[in-house]
Amino acid sequence: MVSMTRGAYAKPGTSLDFKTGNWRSTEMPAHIHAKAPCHAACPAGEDQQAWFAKLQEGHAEAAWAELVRANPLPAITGRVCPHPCEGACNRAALDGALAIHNVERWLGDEAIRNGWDYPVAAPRANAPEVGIVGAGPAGISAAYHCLRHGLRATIYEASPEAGGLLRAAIPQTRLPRAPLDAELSRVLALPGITLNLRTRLGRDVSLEELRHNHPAVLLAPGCQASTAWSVDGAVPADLREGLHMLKDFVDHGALPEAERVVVHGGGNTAMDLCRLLKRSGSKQVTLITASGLPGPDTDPSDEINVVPRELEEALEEGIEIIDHATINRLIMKGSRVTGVEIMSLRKLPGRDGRSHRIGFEGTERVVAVDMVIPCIGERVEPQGLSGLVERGYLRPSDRFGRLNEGELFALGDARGDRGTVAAAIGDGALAASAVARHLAGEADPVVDDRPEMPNAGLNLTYYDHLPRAEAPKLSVEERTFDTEIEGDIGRVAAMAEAERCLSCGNCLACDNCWTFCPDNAVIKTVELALDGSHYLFDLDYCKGCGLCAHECPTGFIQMLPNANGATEGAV
Amino acid sequence: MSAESERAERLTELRQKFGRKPLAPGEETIPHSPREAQPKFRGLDSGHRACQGCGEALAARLVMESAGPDVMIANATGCLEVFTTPWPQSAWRVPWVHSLFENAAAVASGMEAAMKAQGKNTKVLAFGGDGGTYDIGFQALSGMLERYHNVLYVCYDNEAYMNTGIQRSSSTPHSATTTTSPAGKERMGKRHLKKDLLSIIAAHHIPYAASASVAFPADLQRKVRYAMGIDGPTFLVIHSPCPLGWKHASALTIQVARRAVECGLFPLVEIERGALTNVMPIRDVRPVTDYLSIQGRFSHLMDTEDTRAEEERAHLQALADYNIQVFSLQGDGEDPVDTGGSAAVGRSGHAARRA
Amino acid sequence: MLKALEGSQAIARAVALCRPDVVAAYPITPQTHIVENLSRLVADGEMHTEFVSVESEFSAASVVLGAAAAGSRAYTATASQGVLLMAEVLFNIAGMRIPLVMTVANRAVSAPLSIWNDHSDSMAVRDSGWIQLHAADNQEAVDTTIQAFRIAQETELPVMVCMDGFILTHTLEPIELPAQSAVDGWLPPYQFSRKLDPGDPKSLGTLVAPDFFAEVRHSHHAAMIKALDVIEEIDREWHAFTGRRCGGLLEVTGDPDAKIGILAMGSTFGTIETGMEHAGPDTGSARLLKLRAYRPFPAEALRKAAEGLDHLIVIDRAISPGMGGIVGTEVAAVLADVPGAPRIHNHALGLGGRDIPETIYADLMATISDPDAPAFSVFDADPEKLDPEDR
Amino acid sequence: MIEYRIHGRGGQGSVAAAYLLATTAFHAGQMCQAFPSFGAERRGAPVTAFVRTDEKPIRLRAQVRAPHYLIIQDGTLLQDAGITAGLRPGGGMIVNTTLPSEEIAERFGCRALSVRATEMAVEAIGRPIPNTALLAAFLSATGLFPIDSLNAALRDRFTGDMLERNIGLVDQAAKTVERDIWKEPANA
Repeated sequence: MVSMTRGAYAKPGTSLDFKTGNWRSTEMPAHIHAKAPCHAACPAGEDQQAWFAKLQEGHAEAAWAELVRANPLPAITGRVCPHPCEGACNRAALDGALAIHNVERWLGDEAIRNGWDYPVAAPRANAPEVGIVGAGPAGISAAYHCLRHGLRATIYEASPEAGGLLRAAIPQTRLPRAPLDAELSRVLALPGITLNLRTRLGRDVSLEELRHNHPAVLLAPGCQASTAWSVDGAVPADLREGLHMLKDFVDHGALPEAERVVVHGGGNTAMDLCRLLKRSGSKQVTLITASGLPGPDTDPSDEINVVPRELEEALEEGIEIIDHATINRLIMKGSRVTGVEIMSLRKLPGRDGRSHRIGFEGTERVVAVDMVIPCIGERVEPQGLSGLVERGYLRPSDRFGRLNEGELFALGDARGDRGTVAAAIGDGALAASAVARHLAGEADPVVDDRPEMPNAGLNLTYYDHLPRAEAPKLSVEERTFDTEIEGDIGRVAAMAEAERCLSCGNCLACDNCWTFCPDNAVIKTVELALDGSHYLFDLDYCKGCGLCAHECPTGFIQMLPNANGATEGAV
Repeated sequence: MSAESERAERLTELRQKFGRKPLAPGEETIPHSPREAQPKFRGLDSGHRACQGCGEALAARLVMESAGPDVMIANATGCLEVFTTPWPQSAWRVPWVHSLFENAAAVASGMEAAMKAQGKNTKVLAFGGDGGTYDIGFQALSGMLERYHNVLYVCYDNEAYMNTGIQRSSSTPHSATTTTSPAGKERMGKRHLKKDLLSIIAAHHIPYAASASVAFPADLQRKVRYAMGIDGPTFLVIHSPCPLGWKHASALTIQVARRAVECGLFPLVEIERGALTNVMPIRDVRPVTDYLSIQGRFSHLMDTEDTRAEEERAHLQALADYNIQVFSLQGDGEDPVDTGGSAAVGRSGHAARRA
Repeated sequence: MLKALEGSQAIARAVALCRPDVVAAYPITPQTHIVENLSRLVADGEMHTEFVSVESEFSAASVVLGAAAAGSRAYTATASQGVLLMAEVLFNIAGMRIPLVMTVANRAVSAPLSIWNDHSDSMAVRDSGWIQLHAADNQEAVDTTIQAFRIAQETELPVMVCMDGFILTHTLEPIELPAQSAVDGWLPPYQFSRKLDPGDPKSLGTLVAPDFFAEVRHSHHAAMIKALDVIEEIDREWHAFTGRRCGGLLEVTGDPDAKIGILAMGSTFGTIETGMEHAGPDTGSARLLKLRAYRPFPAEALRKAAEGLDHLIVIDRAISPGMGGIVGTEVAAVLADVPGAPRIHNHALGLGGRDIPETIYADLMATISDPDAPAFSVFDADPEKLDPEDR
Repeated sequence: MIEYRIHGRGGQGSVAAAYLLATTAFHAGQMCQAFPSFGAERRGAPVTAFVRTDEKPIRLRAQVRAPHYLIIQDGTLLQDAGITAGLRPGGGMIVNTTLPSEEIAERFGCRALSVRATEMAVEAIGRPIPNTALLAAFLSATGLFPIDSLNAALRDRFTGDMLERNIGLVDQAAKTVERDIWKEPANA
C-alpha cells in the first residue's frame, strides 16, 4: 500500500508504473514490410528499394552488392531492360519515377571500374555441380545463383562466345560491347562456374549425358528457330525475319536497303530494327503493332513491350508507329511487296472471359511499302531436347521452371512466356534456389506473397519535390550505328536519384514514429529491432492512436487488429 | 549473482518485454534497457494518461526534449497537468510544480526569482493551455513578461477548455463548435474571433515570441532551443490538436495541425522585440476547407445547402488569406538551402534537422 | 535596541532580518507601508532580496509559492481584498505544505468599501490550512514575524502573521529589533525538503483521487495540531533568547481568580487591559485571555484558561452573517463538553475600523448581569443609525 | 499618560507631527504611541492624528477622545467649532495661525498659543510644513520634553542640510513662545 506523501508530491517518471498499453482497444501498430512496387514489378527479382537505401546512406558498393543479390548483370540490364520498375514507381505520380535503370547501370559500371567483388564465396570442391544449357542471361544468372547457394555450375554454350541474345541481337547503340564483355567475364570468372563454349546440345552433348552428370539441369537455350510468317499464304520473295536481320547487323553490320519499310511486331527487336533501318537511309519506316502506345486509351497490359526511352527515341528519329493495328493483306507485285493493307484492332474481352484481338471492318487502309519485315518472335530450336518442346517452347509446370520430376528446368526466352533479359535473370535465380533447396532435401522456397505498397499507402507529405535526374543522350543527328545513345548518369545524379526513393513499404529510419509518438512508445533501437528498422513499439505504453502509422512516410507502419499481450515490433 | 548472469537475466527480461525469444547468455549485450538508452532527453515519460493521439502530450514531449534536464516547470491546471500527475505517479523527469489554473506565469516568476537569488542558472519554464494563457492566466503572464523574468512560457494551444470538456476559450477559432458555443438554428458556433495573443505578447517588447506546430517538430524544437538561449522572457504558442475536442481521428493529429499551417489559419512566425523576424513559408497553400473538413468541430460549415455555412467558410478563408498577406507566408520560391515549410524526411531524419 | 518605529516599518525590518531570498507583494491599504519600507530597504542596499513587484496579490502569492517551492525563503504581505484575491493560492500553498510567511494587515472586506481594520479578511481564509497568529502590539508583530519563519520551516506549514491594520501597522511606538547577528544565529537557513531541484526532480501539486484525498487532509490537520507544540516551543525559545515572549498559543492575564473572563485577539486586547485598569471598583475585574494562535486552535490551552470561569466574553472583530461571532462559536464548541464550562457571551466589535474605546471593558462587563443581553451582538452598532426595519 | 490630538490638512505633515512628537517623547525616555486617524482623505482634507506619552508602556489602542493638548496645524481649521471636542479642562491648544493667542483662547474657552509656524517653515526649510516649528513652540511652552529630544527625533527622520534647517527652525520657533508658559500640566 502506498502511503500519502507530504503535500502529495510524486517522484519522477513514476508514470511508467501505469501501463497505458491496455488502452489500445482495437488496433495496434506493426511494422509491415510490404513490397516496393519496383521490386514487385522487377522480373529479375531485384529489390530496388533495398539497394537505393544503401545508396541513400552513401554506400555505392553496398548498394551494388544488394543489387547483385538478385541480378548479377546490372551494367547490362541497366542498359537494355524496359524497366517495369520505373513504370510501377510510386514517385511517378508525384514528380516522375526514379531513374532506376540509370542508377542501376551506373552501379554496374562502377563495379566494373572498381573491380568490386561479387558477394559470393567459392563453393566447396565437392559441391554439387548443376548443368546449365545456354550462356545467355538466364544461364549466366542461373550459374551465378548456384554459387550463391553454394553449388557449382557448368554451362554448355553452342556459340563461341557467351552472352546469347545480349551479344547476338542488341545493337551497340543500346549495349556497347565493353560493358557487356566486362560484366559477363566478371561473372563467368567467378570460381565455381565452368563454361564450355562451342558445345551444342544434341550435337556435342546430349541431354541424357547432362542429366547423368549433373544432379540438376537447367535449360536456357533461348529461341533460335524462326517462325514461319505469311499473310493469308502470301510470302514475299525477299522476306527476311527481323531477328535474323538484326543478328546479321550485329555480326556483320549488314542491313538491307529499302526506301519504305514496314516492320510488323511490338518488341525491342522490331524497335531496334526500325531505328537501324531509318539510320541506314530508309526514308519511311513504319512500325505496325497490335499493341497500343502508352497513354490513357491503352490498358497497361496491352502496352507495346519496348524500353520506354527506346520508343521515345524512335519517335524522335521519325519512326512512324501505327498502333492497335495489324497487317490484313499484302499487296504484291509479282513476288515483291508494294504495299500493305492494315486494319485497326483492339484487345477486347470475349465471351469466354479471355481477351481477344478483334479487327474492325471498315478501318482498312493501304500503305505503300518496299519491304515488310516481320518481328513476331522465335521458337525454341528442338535439337537435343528430345520431345520437351511443346508448341514451340519449353513449358514448365511451376514458377521455378521445373519441367518434370527429375530436376530439369526451363529458363528464359525458351519458356515462351518471358521476353526480357530481366525475366531471364529472374528465372535463373528462381531455378537455382529451387535446385539448391532440393539438393539440401528441402521443399521449394516459399513464395514471397507480401502485398505491394500502393501509392495510397504512403504519406507523401514527407517528400519534397525533387525532379528526376536525366542522363545525357545523343541527339538524333549524333546517333550512329555503334555509339551508345544514352549516357552515364554520373555519381552526383545517381546519388540525387537515390534521395528521391520513397522507400515504399520499408523503414526509412526517418524517426517520424519516434518523433511523433505522444506516448514515448516508440523505442529507437537498432539492436533489438531485428526487422531491419530502427524502432520497436513498446506495447506496454502504446495507446494505439495510429499517429505513427499515419505519419509513416513509407507505409511501413500499419495498424493491425489488436493482439493480446506484448508483440514483436515486427509482425 | 555474477555480472554475466545478471546481464543475461536482464537481456531475457528485455526480450520478454519486447516479445522476443530470450537469448543465450553472452549472445548479445545491451548496456541499458533501450527505453533508458534513448538518444533524447525524456522529460515527459510514458504512462501519462493523455488521450490517444493527444497533440498537447506530443508538444510537451517535444519541448522537453529540446529544453533538456536543467529546467524546472510551473504548469497551469489543465489537461497536461492532470494527465501527467495523477498521484502517486508523475510522468515528469524534471522538477515540476502545478499550482493553479491562472498562475503558472506568476509561480514561474517566483521560481525564477529564487534561481536568481540562489545564483543558479536552471531555466524556468511555464506551461499552460490556451485557457490558462489567453484567458484566465493572461494577467499573470503579462506581469511576468513586463517584469522581464527569465522564463520560457509555452502555451499549448488546443483552442478550447478541453480539460473540462470542450468549452470555448478566447483562442477558439471563429465558428468552431464547443459545448459553450454550439452550432444551432441561430448560431454557427463561436461568434467571436480567435484572440491574436501573439501580437499582444509581442507588444510587451520581449526578446522572443513565436508560434509553432506539432506538425513541424524540427521547427518547434529549434524555436525551443532558441528561446532557451535567451536570458529574458520568451513565449511560444504551440498549435496542439485535440482529437476529442476537434473531433478528428486520433491518427490525424499531425495532419490536422499541418493543414492549419498550410491553409494560413495558424501562421508560424517569430517575433523579436516586437518585430517580425521570421515566418515559416507555406510551400503549397491549401484552401481552408482542407483543414475544416477533417474536423467535426467545423462539420456544420460543410453543409453545402446552408448559405450561412458558405459565408462562414468564406470568412475563415478570408482570415487565412489575411494571415498569408500580413505575414507574407508565401515564400519567395524554392531555395535548396531553405528547409522552412518542409516536412521532408530522409534516411537520417527530418530534412531541417539534417540541414 | 529599542526604537520608536511605525509598525509597518518595524515589520519590514524584521522581515529583512530574516533574509528572505524573494519578496513579492502588491500594495494595498493598510499593508502599503510594509511594501514601501521593504522596497526602500532593497533600494538602499540594506536588504539583499529579489523583490518582485507583482501586478496583483494573486501573483504575489503565486510568486512566493514558486520561490519557496524552488528552495528560497520567501515573504509576502497583504490585506483585505488582497487576501481574498490570494485565497485560491493560499489554499494551494497550504495544501502543498509550502513554508511561507505572510503578514496580513487585517482590514474589513468590501462591500461596502472599508479600508479600516477588522478580521474579516483572515477569517475568510480561516480554513485554508495556514497557521494564523495574531499580534496584540507591534513588538509582538515583529517577534512573531521572526518566529513565523522558523515555525513555517519546522512544520512545513505556511504562517500568516495577523496584525490589525492601521491600529498596529500605522502606529509608531517603541520597538525592540534584534540584531542581525542574533537573528542569524536563531533562524537557520531556509530548507524545504521537497524543493524543486533538477538533481532530484519531484512533482509538486499532483492530482489526488478520492481514494487518497481524505488522507491528504487528515495529514494536514494532524500537522496543524502538531504545530501547536511547535508554536509554543518556539515562543519559549524566543523568550529565552530575547527575554520577550508573545504569549505562546494563548496568554492569560488579569485577575486569575475572576469568575468572568474576556477573550480577545489582536490589538483589542491592550484596550481591554487598559479598560480594566482604569475601570471603577464597581465594574469588577476579569481574567483576560489573549488568543494568539487562532489556527491551529489551542483547544487544550483554552479549556485550561477557562477553568473556574462562570462567564466568558468572547470578542470577535469579524462576523459570520447568519451565525454570529466566529471565534465565539469556536470557543463555545471547544468548551461545550467541559463540565461547568462558562457561559459564552459573544460580541462582534470594532468592525470596519469602529474605534474601540477603553470604556468597552465596563460596557462588556455590564452585560453579564443583564438578563436581556443577547448571546451574540454586534456590540457597538448604534440602533439609532439603523433603518427601523433592521433594528 | 498624556494624550495629544493633532489636527491638520492632508499634506501638511500631521501624521509626521504625531510621529515626531512621540519620537521626541521616546528620546526623552518616555513610552509613546502615535497614530493617524486612518482616513482615506486626500490632500487638503482635514486629518487628525493622535499621540500618547507615558512613563509606562501604553496598551490602549483607542483613538484619543480626551486630549490634554491640541496641536492645530492649520488656523483655518478653527472654523470648526467642534475642533476642541474632548479637550480636557485646563488643556491647551497650540495653533499655527497669525491670529493672536488671546482671540483663540477667548473663542474656545481654553488656553491657546498662536505660532506663525508656516511662515517660519517657509523661511527655514522652504516648504509650508508647519509641524517642526509648531512642536518646537509646543515643547518650549510646555516643557514636556527637552528641545534636544525633538532634535534627536528630527535626526531619526532627516539628514544633512534638511536636518540642519529643521534644527535651526526648532531653535527659532522655540524662541517665539514664552518658555514653560504651560509648565503646569493640564488636569488629568
